[in-house]
Amino acid sequence: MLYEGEGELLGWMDPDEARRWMARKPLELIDKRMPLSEAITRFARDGDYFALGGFGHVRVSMAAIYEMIRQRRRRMAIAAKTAVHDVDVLIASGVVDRVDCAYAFGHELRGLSPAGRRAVEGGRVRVVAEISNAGFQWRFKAAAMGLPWLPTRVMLGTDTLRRSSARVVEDPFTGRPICLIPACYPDFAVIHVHRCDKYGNAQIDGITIEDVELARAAKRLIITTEEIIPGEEIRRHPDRTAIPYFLVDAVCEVRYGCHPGNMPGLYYFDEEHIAEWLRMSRTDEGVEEYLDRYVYSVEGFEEYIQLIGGKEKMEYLRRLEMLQAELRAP
Amino acid sequence: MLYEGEGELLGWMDPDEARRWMARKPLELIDKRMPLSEAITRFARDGDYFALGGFGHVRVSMAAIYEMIRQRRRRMAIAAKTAVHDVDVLIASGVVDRVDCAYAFGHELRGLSPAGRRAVEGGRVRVVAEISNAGFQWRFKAAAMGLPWLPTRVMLGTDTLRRSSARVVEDPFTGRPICLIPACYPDFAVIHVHRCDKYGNAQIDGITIEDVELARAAKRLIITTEEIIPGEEIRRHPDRTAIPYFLVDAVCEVRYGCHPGNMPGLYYFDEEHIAEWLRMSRTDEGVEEYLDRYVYSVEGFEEYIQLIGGKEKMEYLRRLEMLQAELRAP
Amino acid sequence: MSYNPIELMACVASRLLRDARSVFVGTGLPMVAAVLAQRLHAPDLLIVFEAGGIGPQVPTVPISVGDSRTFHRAVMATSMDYVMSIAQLGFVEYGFLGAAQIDPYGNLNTTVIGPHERPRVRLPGSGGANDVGSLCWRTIILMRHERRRFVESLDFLTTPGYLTGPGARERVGLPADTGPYRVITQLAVLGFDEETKRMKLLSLHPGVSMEEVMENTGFELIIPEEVSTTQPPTEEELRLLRGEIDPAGIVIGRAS
Amino acid sequence: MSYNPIELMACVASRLLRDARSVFVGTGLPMVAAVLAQRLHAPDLLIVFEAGGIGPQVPTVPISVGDSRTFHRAVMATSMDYVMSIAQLGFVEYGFLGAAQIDPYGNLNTTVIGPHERPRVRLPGSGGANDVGSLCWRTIILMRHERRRFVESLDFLTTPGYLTGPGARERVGLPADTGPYRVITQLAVLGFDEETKRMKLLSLHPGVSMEEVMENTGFELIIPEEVSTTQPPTEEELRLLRGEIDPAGIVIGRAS
Repeated sequence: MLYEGEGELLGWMDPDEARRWMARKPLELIDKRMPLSEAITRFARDGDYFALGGFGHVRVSMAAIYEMIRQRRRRMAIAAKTAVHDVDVLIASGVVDRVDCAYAFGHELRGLSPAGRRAVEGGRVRVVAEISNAGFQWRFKAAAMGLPWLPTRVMLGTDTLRRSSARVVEDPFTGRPICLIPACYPDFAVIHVHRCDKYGNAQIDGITIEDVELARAAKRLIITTEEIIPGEEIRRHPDRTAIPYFLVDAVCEVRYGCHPGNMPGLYYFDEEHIAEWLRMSRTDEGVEEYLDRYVYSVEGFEEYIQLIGGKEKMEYLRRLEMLQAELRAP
Repeated sequence: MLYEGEGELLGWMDPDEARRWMARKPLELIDKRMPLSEAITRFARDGDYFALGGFGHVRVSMAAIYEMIRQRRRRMAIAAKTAVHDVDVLIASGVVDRVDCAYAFGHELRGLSPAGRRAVEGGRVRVVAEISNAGFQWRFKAAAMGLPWLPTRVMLGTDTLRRSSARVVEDPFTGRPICLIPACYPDFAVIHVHRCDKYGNAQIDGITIEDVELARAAKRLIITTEEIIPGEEIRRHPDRTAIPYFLVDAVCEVRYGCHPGNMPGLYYFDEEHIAEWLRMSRTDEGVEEYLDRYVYSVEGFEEYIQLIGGKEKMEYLRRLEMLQAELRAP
Repeated sequence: MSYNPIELMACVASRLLRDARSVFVGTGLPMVAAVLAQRLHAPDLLIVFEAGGIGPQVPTVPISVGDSRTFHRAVMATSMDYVMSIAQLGFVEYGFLGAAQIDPYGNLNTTVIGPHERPRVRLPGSGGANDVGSLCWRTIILMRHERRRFVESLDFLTTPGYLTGPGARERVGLPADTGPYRVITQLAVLGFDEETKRMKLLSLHPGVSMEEVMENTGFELIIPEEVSTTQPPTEEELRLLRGEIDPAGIVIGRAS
Repeated sequence: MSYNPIELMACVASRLLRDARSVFVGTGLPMVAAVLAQRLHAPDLLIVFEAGGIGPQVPTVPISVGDSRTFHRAVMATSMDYVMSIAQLGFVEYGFLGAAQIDPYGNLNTTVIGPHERPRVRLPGSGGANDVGSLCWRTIILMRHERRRFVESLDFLTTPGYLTGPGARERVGLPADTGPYRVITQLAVLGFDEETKRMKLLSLHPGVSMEEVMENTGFELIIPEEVSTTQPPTEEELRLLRGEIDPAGIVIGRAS
């Protein structure tokens, strides 16, 4: 071995141990529908290391995140693949205290995240390892393939490598150094999809990002879906299945479940709401106010959608997505 | 290194060399349509190491194979991923003299291949390396990922490993042996698809087998297609694109191009024709007769389709595929 | 009700498949056995094909492991990478294998008879066999019981059984706790001794003698004190096999 | 025609992009530069987004690298694995990067200011930057030219430039013949010296003095004998930028 990263290795399992875990997943075609609150209660536990499907504000299960906050999960570690609003509210609400980081504390074009930054700079939250985006998805890919690691040519020569959990060896074919990225099996993952059947067979429209891999890597998998469709529909187009049922532990129907994010083909970003969060999260008091208003004082996601503007707002976001309306950038 | 397979390593390139090759591929959206004869003349050369998309008798570009035989290519080596009729006629006709073998010399349920076996047992054709099916597609996957190799847990402890080009090292994460499968970049590949546009953006219905990987691994790529569709259609459903245009060197429209194989959704196996080949190929004379009748004495694939039964036969095979006719098993 | 050896093998194989588990199937007999299991006692048995078909509702027996029947009304039609990856990850419990030669440890040869460079008989090679034998939890081997096939030493070790005995699979890096589970022939059902990992007789098919099995086995077989008789096919099994699963007799042959 | 520094940077960046090559773009300025290049001189420039969008016809400037605009009428909507794999395989020529800090070798910091354990400023981390900086043939860095950003020594080396100098990238195992190509700031265009791989001034933007650049650079810059003046935006470029590509001024700001 030429080099060993100093980052904390979260989520790794020996491949034999991973095989034993996966072999216990039930293969029955059983109805896995349940309320999101039940899925979070059963499958998302204090102290867990978890990952969310999607990318940035796109196709991320915000409904599951709000539910975790509502249930006051604590001491969790997040796989911050490309985390923005998700990690920000999870940190601000005290759910997450460790970040395994490819990208976090930023809202892409919208700037940095005041709440997330405050927590890290104040020492309340620790970044336990750094990695790159490609590296993170290859961690899931390694897991999805039942491998201990995958080789890659990224990260070499940098502090990102030094703070990662990757290792460098001499490549026995080329004689040059190559970076081995350890597999990552999160305790659970939540992936938001366009549609799935009651067993969990899921379809995703557009880019799949790293979710085809993450679905196999997760030890427990919650699917939130815009819509539940008959199993017949799945079997009519089996080449459209992105996630097969036997990976899935819970199926939760949550329309608009990634608001204020973008659900490709259905609704675009709610920039007004994101801006509201970025504004309010400048202070701890603002964070509390936001969480009280949108999370703690509501029963569930449907009520939240009413609060952020209901049908009218979602219709505007749909028209925005379909390029039928102008973006009202705040 | 714990172990090094004795098999001949065909198709490997140093990843830096592979990068240089791929960087020279043109990225223009240019019309790549051409007659199959021209594509074979330009991109399939004597001595080349090549691979064919599909699996067994399924979605394999038989049209390209017959054209290679017609153009009397020689001294070629084939990546026999799961090769049946393809490798059999290519060996029998003298095109292929080396086989890089996961599966060959058999016709699955239909028994062994008389012609292919004769050639190997008689010493006219050499099997230069053994590998497993998963191993072969991971060789393409390694290439598709720009890596020198991929780790895997297959082949260990067997003569398949001994006769392969794989190597075994001690896994720096688990401390146990792990098998490294070298990348494979064939000189060219031919992949038969359901439809593509004139630039080469291709869609495949049903299972993709290993073609999404092979398409990226091939140094030159010929697409044969049942149908050419407008680029507009591709852009309407970009998540259906299995092969993007910039990997493709030639686009050849060849309806029924995988006869006597199965083109999922379009036509089923022509068991009568396969049986005819298996019967005739029992002797060298029979092989000559077959090739004369179906390859050398015809201009191209359309004429061949006439010979095997034309529209009527293809309509029967379509109905068979759609489960509207009974299989006439010979 | 009379039956032929292939029908018996199909029935024995199907009974081994537990419900709500997964199985890698090839064409032919394994396919027939898996569908029979689904119809009788394992409706939620998940059938997986190496070329990418997962959980199909096969309308007729597929001819190829990759043909359109293998993903007909499937749960997922994907790639070999996907399927082999989930097998490597431990999702596939059973795998069916055939072979030209088997040794006492369940190692298999499907590559060559004679020397590799210039074989007396060239066979297809591994195909997916090595993958199935490496990655599934339990493999079930279906083959003809003949002395030249049940050999002390293989001409070529294509697919790993227990290799050289206890712990050998783990030592070379294969997944833990995996290996051959049963060998089903036209004469008997065999398993593997827990301690030595050598092949062991489990049951004789009806009408088959111990001597017949030993005569057709080219190595020393472990014979336990009690050897049972294989349950013959039931009427229900035969009715399904002949009437619904393989009416054309492509795999099971025409009624014996 | 007057213009603001962002508009100038967009124009300079766009001119670097050759036709029929590929470019990894992020949101914001890189996106605007790439679309400008497509409209003007590089109609066949292939735009690639790390989240999976390849060759889109973007209707409006995407807000996220993964939003639905990034695969609008695209050639392919796929996965990050696919896109990063083809980048690793050498298919992506250009990559755009930004940073909080840059050093003389073009190494970048987007992770922390101050110590990693308890940073003074926590930045987002690598994101796709390390991947772009590792795998593209040529990276183009767009950032503000300030003394605290152009530093001799980074607080954290997130993304590789030329590391410690000639041959260093190859020695650590990064792909051969890759590395930073240009740095475009609001003051100047910079490149890297062939021999030392250290940053070199190439052209000053109109109205910017050599002193101003040196004052805003915290390390010794190579100053060649001839330093040209950056071509200001043409009317055509400005018309496209303001009228068609970013009419709302989300990236380029409202007309200066």
